[in-house]
Amino acid sequence: MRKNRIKIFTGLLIFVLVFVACTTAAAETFGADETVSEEPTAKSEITIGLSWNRKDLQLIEAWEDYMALHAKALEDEKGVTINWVINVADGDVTRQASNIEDLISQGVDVIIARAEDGAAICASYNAAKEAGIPFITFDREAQGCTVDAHVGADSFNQAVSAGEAFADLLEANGVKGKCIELLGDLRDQNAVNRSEGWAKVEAERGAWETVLQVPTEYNPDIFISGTKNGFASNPDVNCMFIVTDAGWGLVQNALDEIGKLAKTGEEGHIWIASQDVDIPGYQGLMEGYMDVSTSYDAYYHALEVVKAAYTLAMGESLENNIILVPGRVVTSENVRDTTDLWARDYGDYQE
Amino acid sequence: MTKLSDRKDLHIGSKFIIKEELVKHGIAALPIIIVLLASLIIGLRVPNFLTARNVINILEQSSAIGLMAIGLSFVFIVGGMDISIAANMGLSGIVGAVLMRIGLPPALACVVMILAGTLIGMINGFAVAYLGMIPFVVTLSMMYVAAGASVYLTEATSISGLPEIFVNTIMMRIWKIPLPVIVVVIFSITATKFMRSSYLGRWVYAVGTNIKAAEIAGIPVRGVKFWAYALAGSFAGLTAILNTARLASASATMGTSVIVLDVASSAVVGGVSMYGGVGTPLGAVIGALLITLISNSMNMIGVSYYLTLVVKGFVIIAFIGFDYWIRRGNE
Amino acid sequence: MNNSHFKLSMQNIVKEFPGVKALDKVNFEIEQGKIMALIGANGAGKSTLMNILGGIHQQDTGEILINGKIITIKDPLDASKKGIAFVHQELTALSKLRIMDNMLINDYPTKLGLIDDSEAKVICKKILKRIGSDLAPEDLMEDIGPGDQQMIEIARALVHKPKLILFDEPTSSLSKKEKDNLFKVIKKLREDGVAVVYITHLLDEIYGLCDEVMVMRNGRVVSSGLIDEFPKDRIICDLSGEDGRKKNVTKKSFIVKDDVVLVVEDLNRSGILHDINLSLNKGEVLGIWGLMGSGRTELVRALVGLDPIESGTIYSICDGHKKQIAPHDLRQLVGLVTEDRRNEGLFQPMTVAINLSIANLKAFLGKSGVFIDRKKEKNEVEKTIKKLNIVVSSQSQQVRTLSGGNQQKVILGRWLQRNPELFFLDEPIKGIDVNAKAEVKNIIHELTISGKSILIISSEIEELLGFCDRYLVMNRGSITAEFPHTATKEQLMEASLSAREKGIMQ
Amino acid sequence: MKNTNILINRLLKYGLYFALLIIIVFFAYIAPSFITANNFIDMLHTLAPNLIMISGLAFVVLTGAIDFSVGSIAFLAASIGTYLMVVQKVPLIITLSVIVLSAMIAGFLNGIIVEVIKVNPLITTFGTMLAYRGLGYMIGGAKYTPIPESLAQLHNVKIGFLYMDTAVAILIVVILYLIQYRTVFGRHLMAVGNDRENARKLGVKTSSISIRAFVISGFFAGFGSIFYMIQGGYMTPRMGQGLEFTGIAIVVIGGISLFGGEGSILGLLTGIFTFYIVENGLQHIGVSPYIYPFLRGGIIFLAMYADSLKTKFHSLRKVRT
Repeated sequence: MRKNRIKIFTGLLIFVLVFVACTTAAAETFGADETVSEEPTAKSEITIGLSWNRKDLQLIEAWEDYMALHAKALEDEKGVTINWVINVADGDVTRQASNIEDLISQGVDVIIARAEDGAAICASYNAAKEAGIPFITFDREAQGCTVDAHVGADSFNQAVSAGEAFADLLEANGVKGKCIELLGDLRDQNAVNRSEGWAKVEAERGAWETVLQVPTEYNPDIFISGTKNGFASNPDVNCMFIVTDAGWGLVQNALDEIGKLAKTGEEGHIWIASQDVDIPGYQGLMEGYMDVSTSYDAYYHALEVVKAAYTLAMGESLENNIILVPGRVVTSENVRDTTDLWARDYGDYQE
Repeated sequence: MTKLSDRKDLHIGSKFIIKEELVKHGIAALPIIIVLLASLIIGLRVPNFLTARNVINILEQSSAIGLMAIGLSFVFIVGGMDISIAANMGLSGIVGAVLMRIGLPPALACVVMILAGTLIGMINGFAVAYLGMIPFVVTLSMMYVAAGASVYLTEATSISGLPEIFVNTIMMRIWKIPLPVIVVVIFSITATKFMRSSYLGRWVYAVGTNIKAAEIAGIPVRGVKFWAYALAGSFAGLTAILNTARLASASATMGTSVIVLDVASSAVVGGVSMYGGVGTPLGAVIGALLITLISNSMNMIGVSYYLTLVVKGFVIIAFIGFDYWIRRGNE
Repeated sequence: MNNSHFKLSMQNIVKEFPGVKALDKVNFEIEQGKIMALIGANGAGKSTLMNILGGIHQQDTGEILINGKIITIKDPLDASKKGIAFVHQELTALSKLRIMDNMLINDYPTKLGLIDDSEAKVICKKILKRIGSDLAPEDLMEDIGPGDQQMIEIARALVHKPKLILFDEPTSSLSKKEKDNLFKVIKKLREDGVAVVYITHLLDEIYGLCDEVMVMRNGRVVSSGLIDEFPKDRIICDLSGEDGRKKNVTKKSFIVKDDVVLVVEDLNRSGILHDINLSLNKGEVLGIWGLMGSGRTELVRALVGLDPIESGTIYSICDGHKKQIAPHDLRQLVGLVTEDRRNEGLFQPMTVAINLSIANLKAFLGKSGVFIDRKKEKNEVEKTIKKLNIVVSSQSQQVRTLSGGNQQKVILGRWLQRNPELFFLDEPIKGIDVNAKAEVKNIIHELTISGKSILIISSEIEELLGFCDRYLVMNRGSITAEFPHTATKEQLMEASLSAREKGIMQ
Repeated sequence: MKNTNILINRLLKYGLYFALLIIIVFFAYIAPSFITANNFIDMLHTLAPNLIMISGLAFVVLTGAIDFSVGSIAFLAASIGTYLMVVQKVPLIITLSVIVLSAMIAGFLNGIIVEVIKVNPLITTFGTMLAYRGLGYMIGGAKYTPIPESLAQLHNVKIGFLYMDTAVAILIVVILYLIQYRTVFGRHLMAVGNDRENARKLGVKTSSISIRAFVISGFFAGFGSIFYMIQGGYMTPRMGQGLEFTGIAIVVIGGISLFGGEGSILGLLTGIFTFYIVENGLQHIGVSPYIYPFLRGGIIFLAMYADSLKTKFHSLRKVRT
């Protein structure tokens, strides 16, 4: 028995050492000392807590980097040091709640959160309010509570503006559109807004009718099969609305395989409207297969949110606490001279 | 079957001796020691980690997984599996939330949530115990059905605007300790007591250890299985109450499939054998604590999310492997 | 070594397991063309000895010689390379694979990397023919009966053309016919110049089959020699270390008045049980005798609802009035001991205490009505352990660490605590050593004195003789004869055999 | 007795096909466009990469174990691959072999943890599922990386009327079928899954067999990821997500028992077909999107229920006679 005790004990040590070694190593490699904040006393230094709902998108990488970029600029300008504490909820609502609680207990000066769930984020907001920490929702709005500030794209109007531009385009070319709509993940409020914005323009302008809606859940093979099946079941389709042009590559291949891939102006061109100007979308526009997309301006989102965060952290108040960055309509014509497209900076664009 | 039972022997044998010891001390000592040591060491490295707030935080965060782990431990001990427990939690929460929205008094809604969870658990139990379906298969498909139903019911939007009183009561703090934490503590202790020293609990262990012998010994094997699953379901329902209150809303994203694996590994880390007959609910809860601790400490240290995944994955494996190593040492 | 005269000997083999000295300086010798019976009570060390030959264990000291050359046997594969084949007692069947796969799992004939099934079939057919079995190699293992599966085990052993075959109680799951057939096979092997070691409990089998006998007890060789020098009673007393016959418990008084407590009418299960009618009296021991596969075990299982029944009614009579009862409910009234102690009786990894009290937990409930009053339980368990003098270190000893006899007592003790009126005992004394047998039978005896009714099955006919108040002879799933307690072995045997003919005529 | 057993077995076996037929007829009735040859060819095209990815998983399940990490292995391997060919501009052949190799190593690690450290497969592969995905992100970030044209253009190469990846997938299934039934390894695989302990007693090297199964599982995960990228033209950050459960669901629907040792690799085809035909059919008839997951769940439940009846039937037969 004693022998076992010893064995258990030694084993225990080994395990704990392994465990701590991992975390320590982690801490060192990823600059724990920068990110971990001291209690905020002097305002010469502020700590921003950032809670991502998930991090499996390049866009989020882009946001994060731009934020750091703007923060640096701000540091030089205002002479404060800005620390970041960042965590990710892996697409799990409850975990995001936990993560934000973690941020609160770390005593950050302000919290930025991209909500996995617009309604659930309110609980976290209340928790932050209790702790007296200003709370900013980023990209995805809170539903059922008004947080200290919201910064994001206006996903509804973004869709509308893209829709308008698209309608103009169709009318200019005298085309009556019959469209397939590839929906996003229906649990994502943004995706729903986009669909609604699209529907709004359809109703008002009547430049096209949507003959089929395919929910992709952002699942790649549905982007492909959805497109193909759509055309199979409605051969006379001549336009598409794609919830995000991150999926353009898939759609492009799908079209190619059913021989429907043609550039603007070419015979049998399928008119494509989309959103985001993500890396594939950027490529699509540059090559002239896609017609319209509204840029999802990570650069400006980041700029705005950092500004807002700084102001709130400094205890000042914003004059306007809902900051919506209007997407810029990008078409295959103007794409080359549109500036600050994150897709250009992050994509490995191949001519 | 032989395959399982043989590996079971290999698992339980000495483990059971340990259990007998632990029964005296009343807890799965190993994980708890590790939890303490690890948190101590991290605490030394990271400010704000051992603050009262964060400790309570960790407890509160682990409460949801903990409750489900209790439920799952019944199923594990009876020698089964429940993949659907998280999806079940999500669906029950949604049902409850919907009813509250249309004006059902919160108290009743809570009861409904538990009932809903239990009902789904019963369906699982029925399929396993009386139709003789394979637990993993039954619950896996139940997971799909429940998740699907959640999306359908909510049209994928989240149901918010639940009555203040509901949220406030559930999230109430007693001497700074959140109600959920207290609930988990109470349930883990009573459940463990129930499993260890009630005759029903004995039956569960017996069925999980050797179902044939249990049948010969006149134990109502099917009933035991059935109720184990039903019980797991009701704990899913209970968790639903906590989560809907904590998020002040319910949505289809609440019961993502990843959670199941968290819960399962909590139970296993807490010394509940997947092969049946071994472990206690309390152990499962402590396991949940350990799992939560991993994510929390990673957050506090500020490790990149990507690395967190890697560390978490390997820590879980390392723990189980190490646990086995010790048990083998006992043989 | 194929052409040379095969001769294997083991010298001063010592093997210790934690706590026990399983083998203590054992010498053993066998040569080709001989069949040796290896006899010993459980824990006598015969299996350990054979496991060493089979490469499952390695000896601590001592050496093994084949034709004078010292050899070492690393593992089972190595053993079979050296010409030693092992037919285990428990089946090692791969139920979902075909017979041929079960036989050739390590020796598939291949053609350019792919298995040559037709070739494999031919090989299997040949071997199956040799042991007089007409099974089709491509049948699934799970579709053939346990007897046939046993035959496959033997067939597998023959694949490597072994020089020495070890049979570990091969007949335990064979029907009479299969058994005779097996003996033919073994004898034929002897002619082919194979050496055979035959481990068994059933003394009857060895006469007329074996040439030599070796009796072991407590890890030592007690005696060995030619079969002719070993009349049965000598073996028995060598086995038990004392005169076994004294131990053989017989009832003093036999009851004849019928005070029926259980009646079974026209019980049927197609292909297995036909029109079973029987009644059980208060305080009587009803012995059911029948050859392997005669349906005796199935009868008991059907009575308590472990196997389905298609027709038939069961009545239980308590104080006068007779009421019909479903098998499942009957199980609640019966102390049931099944043949398969290891898998169906015990909770191996659990403690003795839990194993003893599991069937009777409700008796230990405290005021709460749910929770167990540990003190009460402990005392009750203690009592039982004393009463049956079960040898345990403590109540919390794992039951799987007990000897066969003690395990059996634990199972009986479980039911004594529950204290039902009826006991169904299927092979209660199978595979436990002579002393334990006596003790178990004493327990049963006491039960009857206190008015319990017992239905007992045993394949060891002498054990039943003089112990039962009544005998039912079963064959082919039907009860074919009934005898009073005065029945003799010859009568029973004769009945079961003539019944067999009758069965064939039907 | 035996014959009736077999008969009932057959019924249960073909029950699934029958159900499948009904589903097809139903969709065909509602949406004629569904039943066109093109649609089916396209369906086969889209499901091919996933089929390849999980084909190895089937072997693991046959040994009675489970592998949740398939999706993550695919992702990890692909990340390494894209890093090499896009960032480092490493020649294609080398890259592809590295992808496959790294995937095999990942699988091997699973096997080692399960067989040597003796961690329950479910927990092991859950752990590695997280870990591998994490590693993948650390290497490649989470971007949509366009793969080199030389590789991307393969996406609509056709062999006969089938797309290349479909052909490859079918070829792989056939090869695996041969391995399962016509090689010693395959038989040992079944033996291990059927009854590990007895297999060991018979001298089958159980540990090495199941480790090899994990390696194979890894191999095909990696191999599949290549076709996945070819089909999309991009390396996507969500590659293989959710495959941990769908993969197993497909395998089980294909009639490969989770107890191991039962079922044929060919079942994979039925399994994945059932899975996708629902998806595809629903797209054709265009019902409310919200009901997709629910219907899908329902179908999976039914399919699995049919399978379990089969297993239950087997266990019934084991009642000693």
